[in-house]
Amino acid sequence: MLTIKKLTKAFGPNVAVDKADIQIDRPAMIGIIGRSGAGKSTLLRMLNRLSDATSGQMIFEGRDITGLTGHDKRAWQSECAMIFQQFNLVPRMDVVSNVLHGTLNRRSTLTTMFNLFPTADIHRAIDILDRLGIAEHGPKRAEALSGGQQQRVAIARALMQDPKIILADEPIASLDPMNAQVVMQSLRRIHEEDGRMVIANLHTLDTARRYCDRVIGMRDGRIVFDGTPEQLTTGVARDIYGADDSFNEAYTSTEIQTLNRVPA
Amino acid sequence: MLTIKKLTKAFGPNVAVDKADIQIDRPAMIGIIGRSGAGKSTLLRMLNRLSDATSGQMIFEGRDITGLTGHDKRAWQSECAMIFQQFNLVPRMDVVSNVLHGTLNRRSTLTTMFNLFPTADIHRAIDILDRLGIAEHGPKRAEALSGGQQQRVAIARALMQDPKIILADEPIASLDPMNAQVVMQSLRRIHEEDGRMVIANLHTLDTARRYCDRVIGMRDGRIVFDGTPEQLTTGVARDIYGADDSFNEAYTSTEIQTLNRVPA
Amino acid sequence: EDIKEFRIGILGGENAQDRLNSNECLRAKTADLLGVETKLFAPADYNGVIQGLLGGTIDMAWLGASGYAKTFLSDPEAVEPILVKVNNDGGYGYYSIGFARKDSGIDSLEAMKGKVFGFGDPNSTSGFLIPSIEIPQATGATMTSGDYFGEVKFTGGHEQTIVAVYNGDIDGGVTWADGLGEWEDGFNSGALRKAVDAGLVDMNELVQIWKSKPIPEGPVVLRKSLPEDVKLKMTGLMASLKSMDEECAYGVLQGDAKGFMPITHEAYEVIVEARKLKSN
Amino acid sequence: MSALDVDMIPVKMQADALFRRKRLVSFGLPALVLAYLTYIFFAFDIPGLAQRFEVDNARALVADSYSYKTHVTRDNRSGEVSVAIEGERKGTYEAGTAPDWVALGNETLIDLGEGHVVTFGAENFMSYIVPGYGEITAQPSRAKGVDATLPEGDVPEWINVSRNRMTVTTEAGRLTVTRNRTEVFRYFAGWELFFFTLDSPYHGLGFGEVMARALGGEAADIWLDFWTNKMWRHSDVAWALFETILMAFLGTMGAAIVALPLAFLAAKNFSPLMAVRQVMRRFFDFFRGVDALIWTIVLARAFGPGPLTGALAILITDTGSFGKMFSEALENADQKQIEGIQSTGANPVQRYRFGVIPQVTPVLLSQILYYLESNTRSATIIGAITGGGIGLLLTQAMITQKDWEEVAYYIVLIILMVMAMDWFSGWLRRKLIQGDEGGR
Amino acid sequence: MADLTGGVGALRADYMALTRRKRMMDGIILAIFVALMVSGFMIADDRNAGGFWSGLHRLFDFPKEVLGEAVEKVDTLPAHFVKFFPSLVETINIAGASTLIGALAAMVLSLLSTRGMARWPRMIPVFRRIMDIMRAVPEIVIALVLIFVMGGGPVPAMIAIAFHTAGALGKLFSEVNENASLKPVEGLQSVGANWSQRMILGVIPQVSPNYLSYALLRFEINIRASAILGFVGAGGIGYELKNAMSWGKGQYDEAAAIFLLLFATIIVVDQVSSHFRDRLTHGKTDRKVAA
Ligand SMILES: Nc1ncnc2c1ncn2[C@@H]1O[C@H](COP(=O)(O)OP(=O)(O)OP(=O)(O)O)[C@@H](O)[C@H]1O
Ligand SMILES: Nc1ncnc2c1ncn2[C@@H]1O[C@H](COP(=O)(O)OP(=O)(O)OP(=O)(O)O)[C@@H](O)[C@H]1O
Ligand SMILES: [Mg+2]
Ligand SMILES: [Mg+2]
Repeated sequence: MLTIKKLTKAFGPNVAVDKADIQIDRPAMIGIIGRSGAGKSTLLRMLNRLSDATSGQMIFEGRDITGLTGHDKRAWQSECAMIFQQFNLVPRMDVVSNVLHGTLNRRSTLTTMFNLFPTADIHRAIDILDRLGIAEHGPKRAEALSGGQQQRVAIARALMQDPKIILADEPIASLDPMNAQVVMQSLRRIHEEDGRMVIANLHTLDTARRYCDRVIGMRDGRIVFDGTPEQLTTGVARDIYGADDSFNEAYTSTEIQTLNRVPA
Repeated sequence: MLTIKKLTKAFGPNVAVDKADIQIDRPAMIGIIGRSGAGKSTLLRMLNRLSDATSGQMIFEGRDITGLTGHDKRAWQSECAMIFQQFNLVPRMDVVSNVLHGTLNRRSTLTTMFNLFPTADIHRAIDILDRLGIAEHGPKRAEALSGGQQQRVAIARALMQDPKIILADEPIASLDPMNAQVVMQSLRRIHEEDGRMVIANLHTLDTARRYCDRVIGMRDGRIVFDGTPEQLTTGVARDIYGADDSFNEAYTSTEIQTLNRVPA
Repeated sequence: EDIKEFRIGILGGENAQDRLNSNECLRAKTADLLGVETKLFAPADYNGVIQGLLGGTIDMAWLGASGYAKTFLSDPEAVEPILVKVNNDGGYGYYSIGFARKDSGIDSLEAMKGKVFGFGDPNSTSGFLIPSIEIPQATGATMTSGDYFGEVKFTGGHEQTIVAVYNGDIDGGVTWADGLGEWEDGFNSGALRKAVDAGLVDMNELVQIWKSKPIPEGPVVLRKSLPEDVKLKMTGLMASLKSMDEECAYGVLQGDAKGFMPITHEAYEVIVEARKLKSN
Repeated sequence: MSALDVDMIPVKMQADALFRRKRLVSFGLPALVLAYLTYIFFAFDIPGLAQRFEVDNARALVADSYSYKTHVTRDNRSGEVSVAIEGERKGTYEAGTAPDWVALGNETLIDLGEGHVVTFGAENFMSYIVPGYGEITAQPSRAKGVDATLPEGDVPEWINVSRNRMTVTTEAGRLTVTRNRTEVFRYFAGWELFFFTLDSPYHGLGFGEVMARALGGEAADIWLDFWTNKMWRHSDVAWALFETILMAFLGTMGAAIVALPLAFLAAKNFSPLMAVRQVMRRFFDFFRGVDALIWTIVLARAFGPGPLTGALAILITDTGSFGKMFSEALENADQKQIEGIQSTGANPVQRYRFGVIPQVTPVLLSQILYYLESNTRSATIIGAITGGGIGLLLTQAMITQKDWEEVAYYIVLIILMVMAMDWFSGWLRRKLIQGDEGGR
Repeated sequence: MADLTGGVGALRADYMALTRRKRMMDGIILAIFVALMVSGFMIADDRNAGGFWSGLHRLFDFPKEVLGEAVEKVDTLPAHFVKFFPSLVETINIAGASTLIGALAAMVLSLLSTRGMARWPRMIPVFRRIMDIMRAVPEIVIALVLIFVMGGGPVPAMIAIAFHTAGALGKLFSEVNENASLKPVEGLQSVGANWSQRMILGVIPQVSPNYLSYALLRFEINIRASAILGFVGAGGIGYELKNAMSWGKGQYDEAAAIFLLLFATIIVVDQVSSHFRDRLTHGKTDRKVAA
């Protein structure tokens, strides 16, 4: 389904992603872990074609997406939704409009200029918001929402794209534990109910263990682990995070632990 | 030495200081406490003649200072230095210049216009800064200093005035416990070594108890307590702060408690 | 009382620097004669020089007749005319010429009825004052827009009028010419001739539709409050300029001319009256 | 699930309403703009304008701004032939001399290039051979006019002939014949005599040679010949540029000096009396509202034409602008610093000096420097109308409507001058505001 | 203790040296500035026809003359107001249309020249230079050239002012853009939105209040500019004012009437626009920038 071959990204002399090979056969929920600077974000941004690969190939359903440009590139982006750590919504616009932005690739500039989104789309946007439990905030400005709500708007926008893949770059890093749980559960549900592939960068081991079918570990741009959550032992984690024996898994998981203390 | 008689200040219908009577016979270190809005700042500001009294009298060393105007008023202000909660320095000017502002009253307008302070004054300013332990920051801009350092610059400016009285309006309210201690100790040392009168508004009981010879309590503009720190019992404090039985002294002293935990 | 400096104002029509340059010799002669520093000023329009004369910041200038009248009307004690330029034919007059584009079919004032008519500068004698009095006499109607002409405009100056007519922005306009020589050349001198020489217009494309009575050339004026001996010296200098220095006179007189001759205020009383008439 | 759908109906209707509103706005705004522009389109008679647009003028302007023409003129009364660059006296070749494409003699042969040849024959006769067309001849005389003979066929558009005048315009040049004169123009690219005029020994020398001579000790002469070039007057132009900048500088700085004390009177927190403040504000509005140009006219009576008048006009207008902006800056001044100074017994002047000036300096400085740049442009305009400086040169060159190369030159100079001032004021701003450690 | 005083001694010396240096720098800068001002004034005074001091007492001559006549014929003023109102409308229209067109162009130019938003990032310096040049050209230059090419009237003025406005606003707009968050833009990019969609939805909503505020400020400036261009034949109230003014005595009542109209307009627009600008940038620090 998705094949990544020797994908490399260099910023000058600095290699952010180093000959990454990933092979995914069926829609799965995949977590990518690794310490800061490991190249997680860079990998996802290349997949979404927000940045260009230095070398290597990405093939999705037989189609090479590495070198797409212009219209084709944008069409690919619309199939491959991205969710950001900082949500990247348009803060001054209302929630429904933000969700409708998911359809931009299908609409002409003129349509967007005059806000001519079809009523059907508007209704679908509200249905999606409802599915994520925030439909009643539809008319509010995005900036008026809490972080967790904003992230769900971002997910709604992604769903609005009706994508084959959802990429999520540390979707819960700016959220408090309560909201983090809601967002991760939403992503999981989308994966399970719609059968969409979800690839999420995560910075806590136990989130990855809890929600993902498969975990990929990166270190210094290279993929150093690829397996099921069960295979992700403390030893392996130590390897990924490049920590010595004093490594304590809790260092990477403050938030979910806190979550566990909060009455659900 | 300083006699305050029926001093009153009304802002419209609002009486901020209500017939205050205070009699001080020898240079002492006096703390004024009271909850927010009790009239502490207003009292000090009247003493420094930053604002005018509505009625009543202030007599210092036999001279009535209540009605001074123009040159006489400014001369009085130079004898009676004021230290503010927010330091009120000129942030863009260097520390020594800020200290030199203490001599403005003695210098002609023309020389000061061009920043021409006598070398002797500059040397004295640096000596004072040295006494307060911040001489090495002399050439820096005031804004580049930490809060505690800035407050010490303000004290240096006050000392530069060579005043008979130093008024301090909540001098440690914007400081962290470490800096608060340094500043209070500086004030105490000035009082003890130079024999200057110091009147300080304080918002924590234990600071007042620790550093002052005499404590005055204000409530709703009236003076409701005047005595030694020992006389300041919890009951009296409850009275000053207008609190009910649930009053806990700790409520007013978070900072110094923290201070006690810091290794001195 | 003595003067400390002498200031000469020069009117427009040519490149400012060229104007200053062609009068530079006059400046030098004046400085020699009077023994004081002499300066030239070339403001952009008539009004600049007139304000200078009125305010006492300019001592001598060569004005247009209408400009002189304006100065006189503002303050009769400000300046006095001393000399006037004499043409090669001995006269000291020139003409206001009305013209239009040939292909517009307009060949007379009658044909201009309902059309757009353009004046030059309001302070110009030939570009406004005289035509604004003589044309109504010819047409029997006022110059108000919509009365006889469809619209009446100021173009700002002679050059602009010519270009505006040539471009068809306006249907007809007035400008000045000496009335000598051939129409095809744009007469011997005047604004039309300059435009032809510059290659701006082709006179074949234009026709004359009106010509005024002779207009007196504007006077060289001196500020009245100047000391008598200064006035005398300057009058003498200007009057003998042509005989003293031909080249210099060519520059100062803006072309070939016989020289200057004395003139007094009386010669301009008609113009003053005309101007009074035009003030509301 | 269906209950949920029902729940959603009001939300959806709300959203529909929202989008209807948004659409109205997003259609309404552009529609308003469009309506206004349509109104302007007709109010300003743009269709009529398109008709009046003089392509020829535009072409002449553009062509002239990067090229020049040399006139070869025969006076048909005296028979004298003269050659002059741009037809100007100061560009005239000495009698008996001519550029190499003109052969003087009994017959004057003028080679316009590409086979175009004009001949001034005896008895005022002239002929023009146009390749691909034929020979045009004319015999101007007082009696018979121009008397032109053209090749067979229709008269082409580029020939305009009447009894008394003929004009021929080709790519190679232009010819006009009237009874009095026969004149040929040949066009060349570049700005004529930009460096040296004809009478200079350095005219026509290559750059290398001039440099070599300069090194050979003639530098001063070369510079003098260039600097006093009669055609381009580099020294006068430089002086005019200086005068323009001088007006801007004096006006801006003078205004700042005048406005600062007045701004205190107009600031809420410093003005002694409400009435004083109101009066000051209205004064500022007045000074600002009347444009500098109108002040120039008012001042011209008192001070006459010249740069001082322009500078004073800018000074007056900007006193209004600065007064307003400074007093706003003062109103935003931090009261705490002032109180700190006041508490030491400082008098009011000292209070302003130390409590106010240091904190408003960066704001004021940056505003003053912004204005310095913008006033350079204003000074150009003021100069154009009365004052002097480069603006006057520009408008005058434009009014004569022939020296477009000079116009182009002045425009380039003005743009460079304004950009230089922009850069300079930006540099100074960065320098002064970041670099004043310790404040002043 | 001796050590300590030695330390203070060193500090004193350092500080004195610093102070001396600063005083000297201040002194030099002040001296240069004063010298520039004084010599500049003297040069200007010398180059002027009339001197400053000798002309000072005549400062009010001209206003007196104008006002004298205006007061004398005060009953004609209302008629003049009516007569010149259409010209005033034309002047306002020139300003309005040119601000509108200039602002639209400035918007595009500024987006094209802001890092992170530019359509062609390599062209950023090119668009910046274009804006610099557009800003540097005084309106009158373009107006005069256009008047030559297409005759007098409002259009040359409109084009000239719009041209300059595009450059001036473009610079201000791009400063605004630089402070705008790029996050929404990236978010829109990730859904496959094209450039214009990213700009319209991601940038414009963030920056429009500031844009509007600057455009209003520019409108004030442009009213004045369009009145001035009337002086060189570009129509509108400036043309009428110039004719009345330069005719002189006899039409000063007209000049006064036109002047009052123009002045009132400027004040009204100024007040209204500063009111709206205050509201638009409410709470934010409004950096007023020169023309
Ligand atoms: N635009 C860029 N220019 C230069 N270097 C970059 C850029 N973006 C990322 N890098 C570098 O690439 C490497 C990988 O960065 P990346 O953001 O992908 O890491 P990450 O695993 O997402 O880390 P984090 O958890 O902090 O987000 C880092 O060394 C980073 O400094
Ligand atoms: N300038 C003023 N105008 C009107 N009322 C004022 C003014 N300054 C103080 N007051 C009022 O006077 C009363 C006393 O104020 P003051 O600042 O002296 O209290 P305080 O004891 O210093 O309180 P805090 O601890 O909050 O500083 C308050 O009710 C306050 O609202
Ligand atoms: Mg990352
Ligand atoms: Mg207080």
